[in-house]
Amino acid sequence: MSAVTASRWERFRDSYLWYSFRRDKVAIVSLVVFVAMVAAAFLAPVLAPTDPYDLAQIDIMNSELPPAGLAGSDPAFPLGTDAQGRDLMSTILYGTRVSLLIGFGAVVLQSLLGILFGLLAGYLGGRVDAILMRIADVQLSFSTLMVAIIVGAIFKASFGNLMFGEIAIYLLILIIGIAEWPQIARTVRASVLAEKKKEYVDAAKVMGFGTPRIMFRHILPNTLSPIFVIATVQIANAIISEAALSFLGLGMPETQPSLGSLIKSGFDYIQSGSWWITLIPGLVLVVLVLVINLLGDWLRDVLNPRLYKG
Amino acid sequence: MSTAQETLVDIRGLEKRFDLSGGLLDQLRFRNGRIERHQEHVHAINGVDLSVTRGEALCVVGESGCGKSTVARTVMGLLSPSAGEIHYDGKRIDDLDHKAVLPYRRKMQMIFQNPYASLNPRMTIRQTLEEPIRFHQPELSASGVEDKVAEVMQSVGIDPDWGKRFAHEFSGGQRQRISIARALAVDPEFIVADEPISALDVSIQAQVLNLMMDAQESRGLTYLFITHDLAVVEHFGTRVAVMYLGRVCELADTATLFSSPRHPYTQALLSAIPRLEDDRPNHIRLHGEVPTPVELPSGCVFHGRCPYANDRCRQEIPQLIATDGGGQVACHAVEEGRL
Amino acid sequence: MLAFLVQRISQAILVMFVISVISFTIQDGLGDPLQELVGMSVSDEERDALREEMGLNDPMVTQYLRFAGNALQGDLGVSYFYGEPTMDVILRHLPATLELVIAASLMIIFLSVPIGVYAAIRPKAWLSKFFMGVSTVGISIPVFLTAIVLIQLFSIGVQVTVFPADTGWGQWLNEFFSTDGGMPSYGRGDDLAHLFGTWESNFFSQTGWAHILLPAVSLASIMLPLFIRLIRAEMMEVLQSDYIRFAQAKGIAPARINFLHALKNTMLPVITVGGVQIGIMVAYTILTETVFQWPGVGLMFLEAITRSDIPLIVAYLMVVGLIFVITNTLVDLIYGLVNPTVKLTGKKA
Amino acid sequence: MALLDVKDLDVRFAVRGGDLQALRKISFSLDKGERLGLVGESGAGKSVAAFSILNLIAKPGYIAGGQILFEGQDLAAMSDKQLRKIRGNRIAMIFQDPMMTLNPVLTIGTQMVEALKAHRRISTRDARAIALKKLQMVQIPSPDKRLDQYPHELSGGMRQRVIIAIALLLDPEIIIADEPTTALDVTIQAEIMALLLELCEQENVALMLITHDLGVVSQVTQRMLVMYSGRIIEQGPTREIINDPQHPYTQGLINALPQMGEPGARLYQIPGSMPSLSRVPSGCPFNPRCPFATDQCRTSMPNYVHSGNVDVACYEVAKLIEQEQSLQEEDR
Repeated sequence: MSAVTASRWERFRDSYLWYSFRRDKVAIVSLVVFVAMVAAAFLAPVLAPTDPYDLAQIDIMNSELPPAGLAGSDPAFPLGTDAQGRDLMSTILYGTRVSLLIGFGAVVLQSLLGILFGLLAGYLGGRVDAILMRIADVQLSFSTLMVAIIVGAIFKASFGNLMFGEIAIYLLILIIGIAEWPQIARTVRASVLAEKKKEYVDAAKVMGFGTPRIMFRHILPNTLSPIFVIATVQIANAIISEAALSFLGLGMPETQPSLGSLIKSGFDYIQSGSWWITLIPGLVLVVLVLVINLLGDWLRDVLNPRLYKG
Repeated sequence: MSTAQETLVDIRGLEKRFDLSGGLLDQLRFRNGRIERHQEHVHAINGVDLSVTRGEALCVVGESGCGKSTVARTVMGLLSPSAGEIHYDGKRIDDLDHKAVLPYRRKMQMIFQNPYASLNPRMTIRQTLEEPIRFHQPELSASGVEDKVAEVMQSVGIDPDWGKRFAHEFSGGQRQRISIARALAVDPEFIVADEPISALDVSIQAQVLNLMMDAQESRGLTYLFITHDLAVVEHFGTRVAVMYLGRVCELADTATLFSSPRHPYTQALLSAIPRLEDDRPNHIRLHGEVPTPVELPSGCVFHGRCPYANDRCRQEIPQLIATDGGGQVACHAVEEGRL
Repeated sequence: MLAFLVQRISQAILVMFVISVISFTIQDGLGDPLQELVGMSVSDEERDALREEMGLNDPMVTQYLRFAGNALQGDLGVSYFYGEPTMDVILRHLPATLELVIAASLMIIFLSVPIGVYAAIRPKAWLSKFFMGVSTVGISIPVFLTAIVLIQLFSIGVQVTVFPADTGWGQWLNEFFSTDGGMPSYGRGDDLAHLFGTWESNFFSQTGWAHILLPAVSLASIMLPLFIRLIRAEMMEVLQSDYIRFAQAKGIAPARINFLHALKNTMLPVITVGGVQIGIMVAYTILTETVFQWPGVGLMFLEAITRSDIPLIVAYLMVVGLIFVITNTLVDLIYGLVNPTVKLTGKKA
Repeated sequence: MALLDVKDLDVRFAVRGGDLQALRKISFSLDKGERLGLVGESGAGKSVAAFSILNLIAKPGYIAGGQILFEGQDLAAMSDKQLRKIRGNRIAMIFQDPMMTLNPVLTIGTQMVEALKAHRRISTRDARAIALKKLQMVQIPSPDKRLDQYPHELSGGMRQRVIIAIALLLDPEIIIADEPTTALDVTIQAEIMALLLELCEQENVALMLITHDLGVVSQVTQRMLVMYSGRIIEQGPTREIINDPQHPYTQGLINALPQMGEPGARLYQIPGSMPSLSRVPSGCPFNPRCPFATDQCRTSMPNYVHSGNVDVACYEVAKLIEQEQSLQEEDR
């Protein structure tokens, strides 16, 4: 068994993926930054000076303190504090964790939906394809953001504010997953259509293999590179979507803030000069999304799949 | 034909249409002030009767769009016929369900045109070859499967030690060998080969043709060989069927067809082969283009390009008739003795 | 052409049907019209009588048909909050949104085509790399954050003091990086001119321009990078094609090859994708309008959500759906007219 | 002086891990009105050779050395602007796939007129008249209608006729045709080839025909060159090479044709396949597949020897010639 794994490792070491990664400084830096941010976010309980969820640690007297280096700053709060007196660095660490959780969760959900529906639509064709893709078309023409807003509004109205706040993480994963599955489904369908025409699929049919076996063992593995690329980009999109929903008040409550709800709560104080409450979480969000997008770009260039346009 | 020769595959009155017109809404046309429903079909095969004798290599030749690949794919069950029947060893197989057709999947196999697309790029060669054996012979032990894989790999001239490699690590010719090995892995008796060498370079074509002939000899295979290349047919085929726009226009022993072609289209096709011997092409020039199979011409499908066409050819569809050489030809001019 | 129209219209009807069903479900599931109309002070018997009278006990299908019938006549109910027909409320807010979308679209079109083409023709030039880098950063910034940054920079202003103020260069740098602010950051400005119908506009006055600039820039910022990347990718693919090489082999000048042979083929997919994206921009107006308090339908919609103004939410969905259907049809029509290989038969090319 | 004289042309592809040599010091010439065939399997470098003449090699390919003398001027050293005056005007090209060669969004007329206007000061009306004349020359039915049609309205055979008409528009001295009939059906192939041959003879245009089909070369060309792994391994009069090939590869190629074998018998086969550019062996590139390969073949590339009118790069052939000569001397 060790011989096999060794050869896998060798295969990876000699692969074009690894070769082009080593040569691409942007990709290396992006990955390092991304890994550092993920690590910091998930180690938030260890790294953060205070626990923003713990009301006992918050003193309202400390509200709206600027970051270190500016007049009136307090060395205990290197990035300053927000309007409730919470340490901004701690809230950002915890907020990044929430944003990442929702981003990954939503992408897992939409990938499951998108791969399943995309495979079915592409391989079976006919009526199944027509119905699934019509739904996807309508959803996409409304834009994923609009669908997420509508679904979010419906959820909020039917669960009530309090209930919504308690299970907001799961609901947001659900909302974004539902809103964005067509992106993945269309990509999967397009590559299934391309693969389906290839003769190895005919060969499998001629062998008498059943449809599920052909779909999952023969076609699915060959659509993985475009799925991989689009899923990476979709993590970035999901994080942005979450931030947008939170900014509109349809996302994470302020007691359990994500980067988006931090930006929103800070926005109310921007006119009074406390720019850091909104702009520092904003910067973190942009860096996070940017490195994911850069990694996605790099992957797309290397794997070079034909992605569905639009 | 003598009755001692056993018919293995029998294609009877085969027709295949592909619907082009899409949904009901696409079919609506505005014509002469009225809305009409207008349906369009590609008539890929229009009544083909062919029987493949056990042990022979029946070649089907024709230009693109003549329906030769559709015949191959329909025989293999990749497409279902619009009309007609396909019999294998005396039993009708085109209307069987997935389970009932399984035994025939072992007996009938297929080799494809494009060696770069016919192997699954995410599977190693060993996985590609093991899967059909395991599927069709679940009783075989792991070592039995391994032996079988090694045996077929050797028989097509691929070193069994290369089994761990992926398809992209092989050249086009090697991939086509592996593709043949996959077909042979389930011990078939009948193989449909759809343009198996036309994507290969000249020097590799000879290798693959030799391999197929060796396999035929050692395993007693029967071939249905689809190609556009008449030079290959002359070398490889026992009998030849020439197709044009979804119909068989001539069927004969290879030697007979090449020495005395009867149908005007066969004659033109033969004269179009660039030969090494001549300095000058002196081919028969056909005027015009192949009509689209969407709106078939009336009568003989070839009449628009045929120098011998008369009114009867434009109206009446010619049927295959026996010729002196033992072949069959569908041509009014031959029947009437004009040609 | 006929088939195309018939197909398009039937598709539009289908989409509108789906949207109306969703809207109806929302209305039925979320709002209790009785609660809103009469409050708590009415006895159960009276409630039931009212229920019967309003047809709320009818079968779902009947209720839906009534809803759809009213919708077809432009009657989408009365807003709880405004107390007037929802269509009137929407028509009052729509012009502001349309102006914003038009202004942003113009910016996108006039910037993305030259930049995208340049980046495709000279992929290695530093300016191309700069544009591509900026657009990658651009798609990574959420539209509301762009808006906030714009407000901070040009409305509130930034006083940079990090450089030593006692040296000449420090002062110069401080001033260089500081901004004055002063740009309006909310609303459309006063003194709207009346154009026609419910359309009141500030599109043609200086204050109007000052007010629309920041919202339009931030709305454009989300789509511009996408368009630049799309045009560049399409154009680079077209430049690889055989017919471009054949044009070169004919001795045609590079300018003609790039701007006639290549650009015309590039714009075909861009029209389809781009048209849909401009429709999608309507969704992003919700965010932009919220930040800038721009009195359009996006802001109105968000307020309706917070106020649980169900009829207004439903009406908004129906109207936006109609806008999407119309833009998509227009895009297909334009595509069919521009692309000679597409006959408008409704079939996909 | 030959019309076109290619000397020691080197073409490389810049890829990761260094350059690949696509063409290695190839030399050949083309006389006025002559028809020359370039034969080889895919990857032999014949299309690269065709495209490098007008410096139209796709990136990352580039001309790394050698000269391409056209009437004494070196095309390889010309600026793009100078080359543009030659392209389409003095030297025209015909591409392989007629379905991809014409711009789908421009009419046939536009694509013909622009070529004329790029090289001559001419009114659109006059340009259209010339275009129409050329369309008549390639025997397209109802040519006047074609000018306003788009490419997708024509069949593959018709499009290739249009492309030939475009190639002839400015009465060039040379037409380079890269597999002009490969994408077409057998009967259409024969027609297009016959048309091309007829027009080249009639207009006294030199033809450089790139093909993998030995039959076509033998019917159409007067001289031919055989390429393998970016080198010319044999060149000379077509008839002589076809009837009596010298290089073991050429012999194998001809003998492997089904029409050379006995029906039903095994064909002659060359073992192995042509190496990819990144794995060309040292010495003679054919040595791993050659039945006559010696240690010398594995270490150094043979020079050309003359066997009659044919130039061959092969040590075995050189040895045979030497033996023959010494035998003749002994006889004396």
